[in-house]
Amino acid sequence: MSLLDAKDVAIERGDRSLLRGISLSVEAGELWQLIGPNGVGKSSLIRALAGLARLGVDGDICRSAAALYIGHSSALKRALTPVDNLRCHPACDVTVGDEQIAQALQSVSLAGYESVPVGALSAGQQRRVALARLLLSDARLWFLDEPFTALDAMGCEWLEQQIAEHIQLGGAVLFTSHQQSRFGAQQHNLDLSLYVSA
Amino acid sequence: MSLLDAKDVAIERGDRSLLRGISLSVEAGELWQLIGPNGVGKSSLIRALAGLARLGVDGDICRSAAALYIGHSSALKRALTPVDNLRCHPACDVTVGDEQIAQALQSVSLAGYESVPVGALSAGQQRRVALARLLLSDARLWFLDEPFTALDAMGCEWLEQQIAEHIQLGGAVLFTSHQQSRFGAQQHNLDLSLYVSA
Amino acid sequence: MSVPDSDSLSLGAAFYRQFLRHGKALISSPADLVNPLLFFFMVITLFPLGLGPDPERLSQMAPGILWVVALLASLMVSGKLFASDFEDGSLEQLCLAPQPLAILALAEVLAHWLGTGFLLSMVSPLFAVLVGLPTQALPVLFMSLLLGSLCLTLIGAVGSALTVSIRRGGVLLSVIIIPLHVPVLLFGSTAVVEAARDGNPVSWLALLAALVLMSLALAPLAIGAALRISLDNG
Amino acid sequence: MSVPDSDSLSLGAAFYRQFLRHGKALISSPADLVNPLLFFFMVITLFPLGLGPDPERLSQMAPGILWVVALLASLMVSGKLFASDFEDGSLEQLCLAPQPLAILALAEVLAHWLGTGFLLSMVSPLFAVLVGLPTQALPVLFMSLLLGSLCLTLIGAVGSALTVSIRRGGVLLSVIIIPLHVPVLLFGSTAVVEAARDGNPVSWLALLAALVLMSLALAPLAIGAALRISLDNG
Amino acid sequence: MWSFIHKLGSPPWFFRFSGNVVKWLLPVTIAVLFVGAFWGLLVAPPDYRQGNSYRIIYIHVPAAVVSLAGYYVMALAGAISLIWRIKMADIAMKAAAPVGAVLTGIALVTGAIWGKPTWGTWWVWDARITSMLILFFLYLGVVALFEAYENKAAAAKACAVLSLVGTVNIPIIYKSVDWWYSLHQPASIKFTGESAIDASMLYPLLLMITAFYGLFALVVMMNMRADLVWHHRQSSWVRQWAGFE
Ligand code: HEM
Ligand SMILES: Nc1ncnc2c1ncn2[C@@H]1O[C@H](COP(=O)(O)OP(=O)(O)OP(=O)(O)O)[C@@H](O)[C@H]1O
Ligand SMILES: Nc1ncnc2c1ncn2[C@@H]1O[C@H](COP(=O)(O)OP(=O)(O)OP(=O)(O)O)[C@@H](O)[C@H]1O
Ligand SMILES: [Mg+2]
Ligand SMILES: [Mg+2]
Repeated sequence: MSLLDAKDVAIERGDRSLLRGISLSVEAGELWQLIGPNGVGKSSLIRALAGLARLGVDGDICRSAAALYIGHSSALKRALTPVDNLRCHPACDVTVGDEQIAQALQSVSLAGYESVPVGALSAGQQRRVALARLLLSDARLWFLDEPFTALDAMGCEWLEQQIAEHIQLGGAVLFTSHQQSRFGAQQHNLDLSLYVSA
Repeated sequence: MSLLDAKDVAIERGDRSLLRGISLSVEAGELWQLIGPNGVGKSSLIRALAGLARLGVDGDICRSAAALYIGHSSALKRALTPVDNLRCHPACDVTVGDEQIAQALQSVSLAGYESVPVGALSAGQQRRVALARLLLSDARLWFLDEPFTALDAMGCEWLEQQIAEHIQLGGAVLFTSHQQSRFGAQQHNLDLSLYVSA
Repeated sequence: MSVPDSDSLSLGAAFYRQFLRHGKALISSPADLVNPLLFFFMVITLFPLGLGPDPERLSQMAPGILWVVALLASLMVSGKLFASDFEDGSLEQLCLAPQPLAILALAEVLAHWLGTGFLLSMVSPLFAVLVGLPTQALPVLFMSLLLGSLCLTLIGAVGSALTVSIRRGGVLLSVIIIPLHVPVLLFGSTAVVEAARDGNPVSWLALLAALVLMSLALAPLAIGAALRISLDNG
Repeated sequence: MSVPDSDSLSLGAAFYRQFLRHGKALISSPADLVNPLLFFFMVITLFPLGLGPDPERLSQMAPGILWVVALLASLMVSGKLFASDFEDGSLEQLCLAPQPLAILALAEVLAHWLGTGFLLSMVSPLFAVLVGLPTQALPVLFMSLLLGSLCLTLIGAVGSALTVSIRRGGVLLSVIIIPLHVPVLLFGSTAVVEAARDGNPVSWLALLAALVLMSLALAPLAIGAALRISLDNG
Repeated sequence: MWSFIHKLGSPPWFFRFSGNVVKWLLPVTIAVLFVGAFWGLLVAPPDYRQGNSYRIIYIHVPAAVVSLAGYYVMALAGAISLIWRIKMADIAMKAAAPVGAVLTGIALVTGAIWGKPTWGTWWVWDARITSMLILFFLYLGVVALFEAYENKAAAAKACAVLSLVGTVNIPIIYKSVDWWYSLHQPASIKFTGESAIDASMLYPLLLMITAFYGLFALVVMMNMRADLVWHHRQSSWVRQWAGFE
C-alpha cells in the first residue's frame, strides 16, 4: 500500500495557475526528489502534499502515514536552548526522553551547545537543530524542502545518510534540492517543468 | 593600493572568542572565499569586515572603497514590487533610472514579475531580486554571505558570471559558500579553521 | 476500572508539552512577565497627568480607568500570541501534529494568560490604590480582572490567530477585537463600580464567569480554524 | 554664485528616496493608514463604556481622554517603525549607505508621521464630538495634536530604534518611552483644557512647538546611534 | 431545496439567476423607494413636537434596521462558506460586509444629525446608539480584515470566522449595553423610541424599510455579479455574456 497518493493535483497561487496534472504514488522505501527551476512550484507542491496548504490545491491527495515536514523556517524558538526546543517540539514524539535528545544533538555535532539559546547559533547550526528532529520523530513520511541549505559538506553527508537509512527502514522521503539527483539511481525524479500549466 | 586591509583581527561573539589573528589585504581584481565548517565564524567575519559589526571585533580594519553587502536577509519590503524595491533601495545608486532597473530584472530572469509584490515570490526569486542590486550599485567591494543559497543551476551560473565580470572590471569580492573553490585557481581561499582561537 | 487509552494520554502529554513550551519561552525572558505590568502601571499614571489631579474625581473614575487600561494591556500583549509561532514555522508543525490543533492552541493560550492576565490581576490592587479606588472594592477588582482577563485573552487569541499572517497586524488586531471585548469591559467595570458604591457586584461577576465558560468552550475552535486559514495565506 | 555640490545633492536625493520608500510601503496598503485612526476611534469609545455615559462628566474629561488615547495610538504604531527594516535586513543597508544614517532615519520617521500622527490630528475633531469636547476647543485640539504627535513620533522612533533588536519589544518600548512622553502629554492636554474653559492655550502650544524643534534637532542623532547599537546586538 | 442551494453554488447558474432577479427587483425597489420617500417627506404630517426634522427617520430607521439584518446575512454566508465550502458564499460575504458597514454608518450619521435639533447635541451614550456604534465597529473589523489579507480566498474564510464570532457576541453586546445603560441612569436625555407612532407616519416608514431591504439585496447581488465576472473573466460563460465569443 502506498504511503502517499496524489491524483491529478493542480496548484494555484494568488490568481495564477502554476502546475496541473500531477499524479504520484509514494511507496514505502521510496525516495522522491522534486526538480525544477526557481519559482516553478516545488515548495508549493510539497506543502500541498504534506497537507499544509489547502486553498488553491485541486485534486485528490491521500496520505496514509504520519508526516514530518521541514521547510524553510526552522520552527525553533530563538530564546530556548536546543534541548528545550527539541523536548517541546510539536513534531517530536511525546515520549522522547532527555537521553534521546542528547544523542540527537551529538549526532548533528552540536554537543557542547546544549545550553546556548538557538538565536545565538549560526545559520548552519540552527539548521542542524531543526534536522535533529529527524531522529526524534516516528513519522514514516518525510517532506523536506531544500534541507541541504546552509549545511557544510559534513552536514550534507550526515543528512544523506539519515535519508538513506530512513528509506531502508521502510520510510519514504520527498525532498527538493537544486542539486540534481543527489542519490543517483536510487531516487525517483519528478521534474515539475513538465507540469507547468499553460 | 588595497581596497580592504585587515590586520590581526579577532572576533568574539557573546562571551566566546571565535577567531583570532586574521590578516588579509584585498586588492582590486581579487576574489576571496571564506571557508570553514558551520559555526566557525564566516558570517561574523564578513560582517565585521564590511563594517556592520563593531562590538566584539578587535584589530584594525581599513576599508577604502564603497561596500555592497548581501547577507542572509534580503533587505526587501514584502509589500513592494521588485521595481519599487530596487528603485528605493539604500544600497543602489541614487541616480538609478527605471530602464536600468528593468534591465536588471531582465538579467535575473524576473521579467514579467515587475508588479508582483516581493512577498508573493518564491525563495529563489526573492534572492534574485536581492542579487539584482549587484547590477545597480557602483560599490567596488562586494561582501556576499552565501549568495548561492536558493538559486537554481542557471541562477548560480549567472551569479558566477557577475562575480567574474566585477573582478575583471577592477572590483573585489569576498564571499562565503559551502561549496569549496567555486572559481578554481582564480580565487584566494581563507580557511577560517586555521584561525579558531583556543 | 477504566484504563486511559493511549490516545487521550498522548493528548494530555501533548497539551502539557505545548503549555511548557510557551511557558518556558516566557520564563526564559522574565522581562516579558514584568513589562506588561509596568505598562499597566505607567498608563494608569498617565490619567492623573492628563485629567488633572483632583482626587475626588479620580476615585470616581477609578474602576473605569483600571478596566480600560487592563483591556489595553491585554490588547498589547495578545497581539503577539501566535506571531512567533507563525514566523518561525512552529505553526506548520502544530498543524501537522496528530493532536487537534484547537487543544494545542488552548494550551498555549492558557500559558500565556498565566504569564500576563493572571499576574496582572494579582498585582492590580497595588495599582488601584494609585487612582484612589475605595478599599472595599479591591477584592472585587481582583476577581473581576481574574475572570475578565481570561476572557480577554481567549478572545484576543482568536484575533491574533486571524491576523497572524498579516504583516503589521498589531493595530488591525485591536480593530477586530475591541468590539468583542465590550461586554467583558462592561461587566467587569460595572462590578467594580457596584463594589465601590457598596452595591451588589456578585451578579456581574457571575456574568463574567459565564462569559469565561462560553469562551473556553468556543474560542479554541475558532482559534484552530483561524490558524489553519492563516497558514494558507502565508 | 554657489553651485550645490554633488554630495549635498545626493544627500537630498537619498533623503527623498528613503522618504518615498517608507511612504510607498505605507500607501501600498491603505489599511495601514486607516487602521490607526480606527484604533483611536475605538479606544475613545471604550472610555464612556468604562466610565459611564454621563455627558457632563465625560465632557470634563474629554481633553485628557483624547490626549491619552492619542499617546497610546502613537505608542502602538511607532513600535513597528524600524521593525521591518531590522528583520528584512534593510537596516544593514542603511548603515552601509554613504549618507549619514541619522538623515536617512529622519526621512523615514517623517514619512511615518505623515501617515499616522498627521492624519490622526486631521480627523481628531470628529472623534472629539463623541466625548463631548466643547466646540471652541476643537482648533486647539487639532493644533496641539499636530505638534504633539510629531514630537511623540520622534521620541517613539528613538525608542523603536533602541528596542528593534529585541524580540517582543512592543511592551518594552512602551515602558521606555512613556516617561519621555509625559511633558508632551502635559502641555498638550493642558492646552486643550485651557481652550475648553475659554482660557489662553497659546503659551502651551508654544511650549509644544519648542519641544518639536528640540526633538527634530536631537532625535535623529539618537536614532542613528541607537540603530547602530541594535545592529550589533542582532 | 437542497438542489437549489447546490445550484446557487454554481457561478454560471447564479449569474443567470441573479441577472433575472435584478431585472425584477431593481424597478420594484425604485418604485417603492420613490413612493415611500414622497409619502414620508411631503405627504405625511409634521410631528407635533419636532416639526419637520423628524422626517429623517425615513432614512435613519430603515438604515438601522437593515444594517442589523445585514450582519446576520453576512454571518450566515460565512457559516455556509466554512461548513460547505461553497465559493459563492465567500463572495456573498465579501459583498455584504461593506454594504452593511455603509448602512450602519448612515444610521449613525443621520442619527447624529437628528440629535442636534432634538437633543441639542450630536451624540449621547444611549444604549441603542452605543450598540449601533459597536455593530459599526464589528463591520469595520470584517472589512479591515478582508482588506489586510493578500490571498483573497483565505481572506473570505478568515472573515467568515470573525463574523461568526461576532454573531455569537451580538446578543451579548446588546444585552450588556442595555444593563450598563440602565444601571448608570444618566442625565435628562432619553430616546423616545417607545412613543407610539401615528399610522400616517408609520406606513411610509414601513415602505421605506421594505425599500431598504430591496436596496441591500440589490447592491449585494450586483456586487457579487461584478466579482464573479472578474473572477471568471477567462471562462467561456463570461466571455459569451460580454459578447466576446
Ligand atoms: C439599532 C439602531 C437604531 C435603531 C433601530 C433606531 C431606531 C430609531 C427609531 C425607531 C426612532 C424613532 C423613534 C420615534 O418613534 O420617535 C429613532 C429615533 C432617533 N434616533 Fe435612532 N435608531 C438607532 C440608532 C441610532 C443612532 C446610532 C443614533 C445617533 C447617532 C440615533 C439617533 C436617533 C435620534 C436623535 C432619534 C430621535 C429621537 C427623538 O425623537 O427624541 N439612533 N431611532
Ligand atoms: N547572535 C549571536 N550571539 C552570540 N553568539 C553567536 C551569535 N550568532 C552566532 N554566534 C556564534 O558565533 C559562531 C559563529 O557564527 P557565524 O554565524 O559567524 O558562523 P558561520 O561560519 O557563518 O556558520 P554557518 O556556516 O553555519 O553560516 C557560532 O558558533 C555561534 O555559536
Ligand atoms: N505567497 C504567495 N502568493 C502568491 N504567489 C506566490 C506566493 N508564494 C509563491 N508564489 C508564486 O508561486 C510560484 C511558485 O513558488 P514556490 O515557492 O512554490 O517555488 P519553488 O519552486 O519552491 O521555487 P524556489 O526554487 O525559488 O524555492 C512562484 O512563481 C511565485 O510567484
Ligand atoms: Mg522553494
Ligand atoms: Mg553563516
